[in-house]
Amino acid sequence: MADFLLAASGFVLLMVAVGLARILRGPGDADRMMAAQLLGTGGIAALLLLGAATGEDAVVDVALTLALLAAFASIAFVKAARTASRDEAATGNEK
Amino acid sequence: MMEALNAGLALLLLALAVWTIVARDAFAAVAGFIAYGLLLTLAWVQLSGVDVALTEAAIGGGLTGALLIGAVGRLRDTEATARVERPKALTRALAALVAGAVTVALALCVLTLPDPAPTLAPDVAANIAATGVGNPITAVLLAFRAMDTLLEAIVLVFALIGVWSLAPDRAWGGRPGVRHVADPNGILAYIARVLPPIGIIVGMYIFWAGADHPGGKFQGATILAAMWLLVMMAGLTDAPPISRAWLRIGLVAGPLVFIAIGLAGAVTAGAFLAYPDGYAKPLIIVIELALMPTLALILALLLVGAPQRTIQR
Amino acid sequence: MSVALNVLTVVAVVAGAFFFLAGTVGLLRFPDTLTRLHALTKADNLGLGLVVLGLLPHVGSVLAGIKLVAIWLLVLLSGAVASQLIARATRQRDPDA
Amino acid sequence: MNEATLFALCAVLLVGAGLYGLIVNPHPLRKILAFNVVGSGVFLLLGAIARRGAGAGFGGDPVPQALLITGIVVAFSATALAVALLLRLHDAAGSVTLASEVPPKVEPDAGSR
Repeated sequence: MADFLLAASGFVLLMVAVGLARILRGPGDADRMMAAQLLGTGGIAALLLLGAATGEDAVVDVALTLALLAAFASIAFVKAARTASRDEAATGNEK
Repeated sequence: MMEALNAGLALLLLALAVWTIVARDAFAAVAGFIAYGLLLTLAWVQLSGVDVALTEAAIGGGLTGALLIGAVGRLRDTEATARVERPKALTRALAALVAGAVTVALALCVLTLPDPAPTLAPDVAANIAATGVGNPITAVLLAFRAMDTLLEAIVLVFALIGVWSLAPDRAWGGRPGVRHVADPNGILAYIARVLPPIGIIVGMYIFWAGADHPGGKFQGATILAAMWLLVMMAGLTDAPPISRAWLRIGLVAGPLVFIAIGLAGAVTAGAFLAYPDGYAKPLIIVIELALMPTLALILALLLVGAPQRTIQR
Repeated sequence: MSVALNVLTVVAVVAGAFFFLAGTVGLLRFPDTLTRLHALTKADNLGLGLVVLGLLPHVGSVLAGIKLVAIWLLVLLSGAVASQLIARATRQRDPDA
Repeated sequence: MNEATLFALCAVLLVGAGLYGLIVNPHPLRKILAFNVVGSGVFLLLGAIARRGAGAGFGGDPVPQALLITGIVVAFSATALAVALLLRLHDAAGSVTLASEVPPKVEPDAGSR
């Protein structure tokens, strides 16, 4: 069972990595904002599977912290992207 | 299986670090850095450092990411200018040479580390019973190396004083950072009302679990700080003016309690920061309870930044 | 009994992994930001939910089980909000998207 | 190769990559970012050393692990101070260049995005 959970953890991580390679390239900020979202969820899933495989119970607390802080980071991202686009509009450089 | 997973994790970390450095756009670089911080959390779990993983999850990805992305938003107009300053090929080659040399030297050190490795783990195991706490990291942070933790709290206060001292004269004493405006009935305001109660419970739980399981005041305080910042970002509240007396008292209360208990130890137990026999655990809890609000305030306000809004006198 | 629970774990985790795969394929193949956002949120909410479901039989205590479900609910909530905000930012920048 | 050696070598490469970025990237914010990569490399190296010191029932030596927690928090405060300095420089000077001669201002749209 442990090996199966480890393999699943590795698979989820691989999927996240491929997805990251796509969205970090852009083209827009919105795609990049998804990076935090994607890694938040995928990272939590990989972490939980890893914790179950190794029998480390405290990993669930790490995942809980990650869930809260990844949400916070995503929202900070959107706010920052908005600030930037408002500045561009103000200086007449909006694309 | 485990080896393959670890190797993949290490490769992914390296790829994201390289992306953070070579990405053309600062926004993309910071997006990569946040992903990097989240992955580092997994690496800490693999290295049996669950306490460190908790800290990294809270600070590395969350708070540092929000801090940097906020700065990117405000510095967007400077990026094109900086691109022109890109150093010449010769400078880049020299930089690569220096970085490569440092890497090789460090790698040689890593490969010649002594075996068996020196460790303090048996000493911690032998003395942990005297502290009454079950988590060895908490025992190190608040009993064996309490001086480090005290100085760290003072460093944080100094860092905040440093940030505040960048305020222009016209804004001194006023509210720090920018005023966030958002639709009070919008989705951002909604999440800022729903998430903080959950976050406060989780933060207190992580703090309380720290006595016997991974967790503790830093991680708990970071979660509380993030929740407060979320409410600020949604425009539901504003940062307090830095001249408020309650704020300034709150910022020094934690370190002062710590120092007072340390001095009391000098009288009753014979050394600064020593705990009398049998009182170690209650004293550790008092110190942690006093430090946590201070840490939450400082971490949040460090992220908010210097006062910059002109105050009407 | 434990065999049945193990089968549940394997089935749920494999299904969860499949949704992560589907999400990644969506990210790679879909043509624009809003459709990619759609692929991402569907995949990771269902994917994580199924992984959590699969791990539930293995937790040691009721508290740990509650925490697992709480993690999923938190991710659902924040994922829904973040994708709303991202989609709105995209529309404001480019109303035709 | 065990996980301590693997992540120690990964950490060494992170330090190298961060150092290169610190020297080469002209934008101060990117330098702060690169410095954080160097910092996390150093932390990871210390974490690998802590893992090597596992014993007495602990998965890693708790003393360096506690140092790491302190280090991560202090690194955050240093980053916050650096970012605040940078934003103040931007407000005061209108640019954030570190060059001794101020280059001509380039319109943000000059580069393709």
